[in-house]
Amino acid sequence: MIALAYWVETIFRSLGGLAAVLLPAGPIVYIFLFKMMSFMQSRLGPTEAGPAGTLQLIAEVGKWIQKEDIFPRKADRLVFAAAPFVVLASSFLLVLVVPFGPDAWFVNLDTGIYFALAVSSVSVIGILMAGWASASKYSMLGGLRAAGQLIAYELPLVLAVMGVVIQAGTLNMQDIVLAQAEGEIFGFGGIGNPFILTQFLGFVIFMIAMQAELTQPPFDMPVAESELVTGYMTEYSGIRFLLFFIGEFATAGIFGMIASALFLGGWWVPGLDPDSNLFNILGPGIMMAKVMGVMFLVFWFRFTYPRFREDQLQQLAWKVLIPLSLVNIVITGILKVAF
Amino acid sequence: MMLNQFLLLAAVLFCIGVYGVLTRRNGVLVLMSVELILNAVNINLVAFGAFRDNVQGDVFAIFVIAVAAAEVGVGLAMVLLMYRNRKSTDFTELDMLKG
Amino acid sequence: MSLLTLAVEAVPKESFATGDVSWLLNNVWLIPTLPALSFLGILFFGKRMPKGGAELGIAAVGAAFLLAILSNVAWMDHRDNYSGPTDAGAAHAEDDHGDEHSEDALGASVVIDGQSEQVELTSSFVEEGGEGGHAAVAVLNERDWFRNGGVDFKVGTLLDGPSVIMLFVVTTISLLVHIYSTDYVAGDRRYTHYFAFLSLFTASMLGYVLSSNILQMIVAWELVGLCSFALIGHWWEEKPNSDAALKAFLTNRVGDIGLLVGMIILFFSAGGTFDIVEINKAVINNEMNQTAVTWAAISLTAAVMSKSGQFVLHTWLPDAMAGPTPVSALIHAATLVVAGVFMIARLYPVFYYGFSIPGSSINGLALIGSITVVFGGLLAFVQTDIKRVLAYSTVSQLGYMVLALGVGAWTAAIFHLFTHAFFKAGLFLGSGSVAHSVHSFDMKQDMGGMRKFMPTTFKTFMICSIALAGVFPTAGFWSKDEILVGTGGLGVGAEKANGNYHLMLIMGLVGAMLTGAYMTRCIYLTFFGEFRGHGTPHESGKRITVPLIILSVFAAGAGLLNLPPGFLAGSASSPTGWQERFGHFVEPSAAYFPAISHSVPSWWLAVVASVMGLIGPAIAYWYYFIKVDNLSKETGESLTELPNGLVANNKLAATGHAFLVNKYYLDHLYNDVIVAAVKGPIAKAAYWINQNVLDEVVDTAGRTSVKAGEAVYKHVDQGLIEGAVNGSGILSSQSGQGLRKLQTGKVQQYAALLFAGATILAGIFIVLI
Amino acid sequence: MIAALTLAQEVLTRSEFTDALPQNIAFAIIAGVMLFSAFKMVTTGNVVHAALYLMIVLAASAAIFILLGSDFVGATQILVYIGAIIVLFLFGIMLTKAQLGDDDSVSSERRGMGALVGVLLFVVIGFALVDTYENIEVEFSDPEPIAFTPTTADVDDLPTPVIEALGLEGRTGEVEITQADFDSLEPEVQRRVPGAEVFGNNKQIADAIFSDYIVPFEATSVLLLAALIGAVVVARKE
Repeated sequence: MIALAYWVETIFRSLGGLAAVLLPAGPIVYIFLFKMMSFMQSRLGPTEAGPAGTLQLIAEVGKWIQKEDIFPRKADRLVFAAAPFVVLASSFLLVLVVPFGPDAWFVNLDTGIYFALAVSSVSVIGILMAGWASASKYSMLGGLRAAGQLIAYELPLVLAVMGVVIQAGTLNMQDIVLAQAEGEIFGFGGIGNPFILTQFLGFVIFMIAMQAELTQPPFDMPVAESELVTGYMTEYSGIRFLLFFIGEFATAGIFGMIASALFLGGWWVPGLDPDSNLFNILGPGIMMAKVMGVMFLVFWFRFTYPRFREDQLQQLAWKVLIPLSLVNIVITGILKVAF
Repeated sequence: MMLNQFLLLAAVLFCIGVYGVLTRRNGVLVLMSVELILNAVNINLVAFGAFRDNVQGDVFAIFVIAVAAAEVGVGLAMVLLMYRNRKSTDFTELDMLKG
Repeated sequence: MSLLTLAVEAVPKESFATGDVSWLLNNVWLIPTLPALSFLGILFFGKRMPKGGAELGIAAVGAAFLLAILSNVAWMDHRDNYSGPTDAGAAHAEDDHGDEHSEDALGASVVIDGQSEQVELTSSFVEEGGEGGHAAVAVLNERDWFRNGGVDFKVGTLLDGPSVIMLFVVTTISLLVHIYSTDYVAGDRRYTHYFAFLSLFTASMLGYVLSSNILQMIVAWELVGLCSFALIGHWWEEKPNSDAALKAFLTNRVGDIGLLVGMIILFFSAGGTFDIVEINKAVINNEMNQTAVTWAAISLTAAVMSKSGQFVLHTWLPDAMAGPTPVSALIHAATLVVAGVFMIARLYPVFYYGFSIPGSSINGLALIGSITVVFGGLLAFVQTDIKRVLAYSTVSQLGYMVLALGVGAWTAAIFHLFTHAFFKAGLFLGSGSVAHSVHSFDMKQDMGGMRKFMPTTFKTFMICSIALAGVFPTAGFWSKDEILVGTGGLGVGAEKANGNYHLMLIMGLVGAMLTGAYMTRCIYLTFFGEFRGHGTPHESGKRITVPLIILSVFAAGAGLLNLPPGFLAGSASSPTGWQERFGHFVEPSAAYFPAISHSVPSWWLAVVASVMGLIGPAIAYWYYFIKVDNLSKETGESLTELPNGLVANNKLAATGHAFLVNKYYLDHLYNDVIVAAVKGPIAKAAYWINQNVLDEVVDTAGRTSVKAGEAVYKHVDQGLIEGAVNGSGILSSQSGQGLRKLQTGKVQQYAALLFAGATILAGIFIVLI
Repeated sequence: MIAALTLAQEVLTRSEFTDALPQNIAFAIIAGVMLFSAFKMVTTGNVVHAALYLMIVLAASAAIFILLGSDFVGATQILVYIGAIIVLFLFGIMLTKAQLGDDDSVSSERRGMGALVGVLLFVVIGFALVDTYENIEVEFSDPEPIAFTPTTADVDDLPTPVIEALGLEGRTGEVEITQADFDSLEPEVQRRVPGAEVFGNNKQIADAIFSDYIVPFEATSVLLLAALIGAVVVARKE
């Protein structure tokens, strides 16, 4: 590695963080929200702007930016204005701990995944702020629903990760990836141990909880268009709505990164030495491919299932996912001690 | 870094918390001020832990955080009960003990 | 690897006897774990199983039973053939361990290696034991549970003679009770719940007998109590049942105070260890304060009295009959009530030296035991409920065990526990079989002549009763005889090894007489005469009779396991002979046990005991089978007693009878005297003091002040300038108003004053220092 | 102006500030934000604003924890306080009355008394602190001490950086790694050596909680359960 001055390195890492948050959001929206959804619903999707509608995204962004930034008259202006940034801040904090290669990380925190799970809950505050400050009943209801849902699914999310943490024996994301690269499945080390194989239950719970955390259908009660007119975002327009939108899909991308780092081996692919410098170059690309894979699953579910009722949604979290993840932890613990 | 800068920061925070507890009329706000006080204590614990180079401070800070969570849960439940019974969360109205 | 490697690892594992200790003996934790798992399984999935969870319970207990048998076999082999390295190192290793962990004041550097939990402490204690000189090796397996304040809390299994035999007894009885229950409580609305608790009961008792430290013992002890509470109150919708459950639970709590106090004394005086072996060694090596040991023994005796139903705290036991009969069998034969006896056996050195058992002629344990023998037996005569007869019989028999332990006949006590388990379980299950068919437990109203309807039950009940009465050569004869011999009261020379417990011998003999008599009465009322109930009783099904047959076989033959020396051919204590086989099998190593003395059996004592044991039945036979029976035939009714017998004619006898019927008025003592004393007189006394003393004081003060006021008015007020008086009045009024403002009732103002006061005090403190 | 700059320069060149300048700058920013928010929290007339200011205070103290090297406490602070307690507060406020705009009735008239007590308290505490802990430096030791037990390992299983640093290229079979070998490695590589164990903040806290403080830990969990039940009982509608 080339040794860089501390501040140069810091600037590079900061720019990298910005890129890691914002770059995946565009392809995710275009590929999945525009094209895949259209395909699944036997539509064409955008075709006019650019080849196969690739520039549609740019057009949309331009449209949102030039629209008027409206504040409702009775709104609490400061909180109303700050809310989208709080949501976005959560995404930026989340990406900090994700590793993209043996040396390509932003912050190599020892608390890694624990920190990520902690800051992921910050977005709840932003949503509650938005819901309250809009001075609208729909927004308020949406905000409260969102908060209730996020709290309920935070638990299975954390507990599902526990299995991985127990198996890897560390909270550090970089070490979790290395543990997968150097791991063995009951003595067979040919393909390492991507934790999706030994933690499949954890992976499934993580994916469901993640879907709910992202308020993607079928868990989109908080923004249910038909009932709440997009919930806490009702009163937002222009650039602030865009920020919420970016926040939503950027967070989706980052959760995809975390999922792939925890369960799919992160920047590493079986068969290559995890210490090779090659991964510093290839790592981000490999991550991106895995993120797209995870995102495909998320959006596949999004387009396939109808919305849950509020009580069904809470029941799924408290009565199914949490007990299951506890069982998963117990089994993992026993196996960890036994082997 | 000096130890005292953390301790004094915590002291200021503590005093602000005390001011809040003494002057706020709304029950929820009093609870929040109590959280300030607990947080000041946590800063002290962690600072002393760093100063003495061990993790005991961290451990007790974690216990304090857990206890604070319990305290808020029960406290808010009581405020909610008060609101339900008196349609108000004003602490100054709770003066049935006056002489 | 860790910064600080634990000392456990530093001790090479090879120095412990792991090599030729059988795998099973090192892993006996499996035996309690199986029923514990089945408890969870039944709890969560029982209702969805085809047989409501019973099959899971039976399977788990059955597997535990097989493992228990295998471990008994392994133990025999181990006991006779162990030749590995002897102990020594083990205890020291643990000591080092403790020292190594001496706390760093800042606590930063003590780091436990992640691997250390997997390090297994295995050690064996080998000492020369018994007369034969064979090695007696206890197998100890311990692991760290947690540590706090420099004290290690461990979990583990201590496997030696008494625990291995208890494994056999508990699993056998429990398995039979499980099978029996599938018929007995079939169709019950809490069928699944019943089997779940049966499993937990078994698991706790198995865990109890395997405990390697007293803390674990307490936990298991309380678990046993909890399960008994749940099972006695199984039909809690009826008030008496839930009352009985509460009574059992609360009476046991009384003893638990003693248990906790005793255990705490032991913990501290043994130098901060919970380990049973360590504590026993400390007592034996005279490392503990004698007074502390005595007090520990007294406190623990209180626990034994409540748990094992010894006299004055036995009252809950007959009430506990409210539970389903199989539960009673389990409680009385193998689990709850023997827990106390087992605790004495386990911590025997504490009692042995605490009560100075060797060489004295009376001590607390022996006295309580002997009183219980007689008084429990007497109570059995006046019961009409068949289960209550058996319950008081249990009380009496438990008295024998405590008596035996009290006079130093350790082996005899364990042997009696062993044999009693079988015949008492058989009797309870038999009574349940009868009751199942007549739907009542009342011998006088709903039974009689049952031998015609239930031949199998009758035969097994008879065999078990004979065993209980101690008739040669059934199990009860051998164990009871050994206890009586152990009192040493009539022996000479070497036979007096355990002191001169004359009184206990006499009480024991009286108890033997009573036992036969009340069982005769019970059998007559139940099985002879004419049927007095309703409907047509019929023999119970196979699931009930087969356990009865098995138990009666044990009841008849179990005594042969421990024939006294010189009875048949073969050398004493030889591993190949029959004599003292049981004692050889169960007696623990001398390393943590006092040397158990064996009294030489005397032939004529056996004869005296047998005669005594037959006099009682003979009188009862004459009364019931001849007098009552004849009268019944004359009158044509099925009588249960002579209409103008002793009780009706003799005032003294009537008084005695009433005394017995009212259970020595103990319940009255507890409910009416103690509770009422608190309720009535003490409250009245307090009221009187309040009225007469306090009021008087206040009144006097008031009158005095009135007088003083008058005087002041006369002499001062009139003499002073009115303006000054008015001024002072206004002043005090205003100061009162001013002070009143402090009492705003506003919490925050109080808080402000609190903070301000604390701050000022802290400021003064800082300035001064 | 010049005097102010001179003063600033003088303050900034004092050794206790220059020793850890970035940390001190960070501390100043965090402390400033924290105290401002705390002050606003106890004075604002809007309950929701107060909760949000409290969130900023708590986030700032999480930053202080991380500054002090206690990552784990910082993350716990965020997870519990911001993720749960603040959300609970906001829920509580919004369920009772979530007024928009200021509400003057949230503070009582006795502000002078409160301020007096607060200032008095600060004077006493501050005096005691300055008196006792003057000029005491917080020194940070290695945050992640690495323990090592000499082992043998198969070269094929060793990570590449270890092989390179120990010069084992081309070797096969078992090699012995000694303490001297270990000491010659960079910390980044040391943690990858078989037989090495990193004792980071997390591990130390975990060890402390689950050995020396297991009883307080269990007591805390019982307390949480009791609080959970208590809260449900108190707040439940009949």
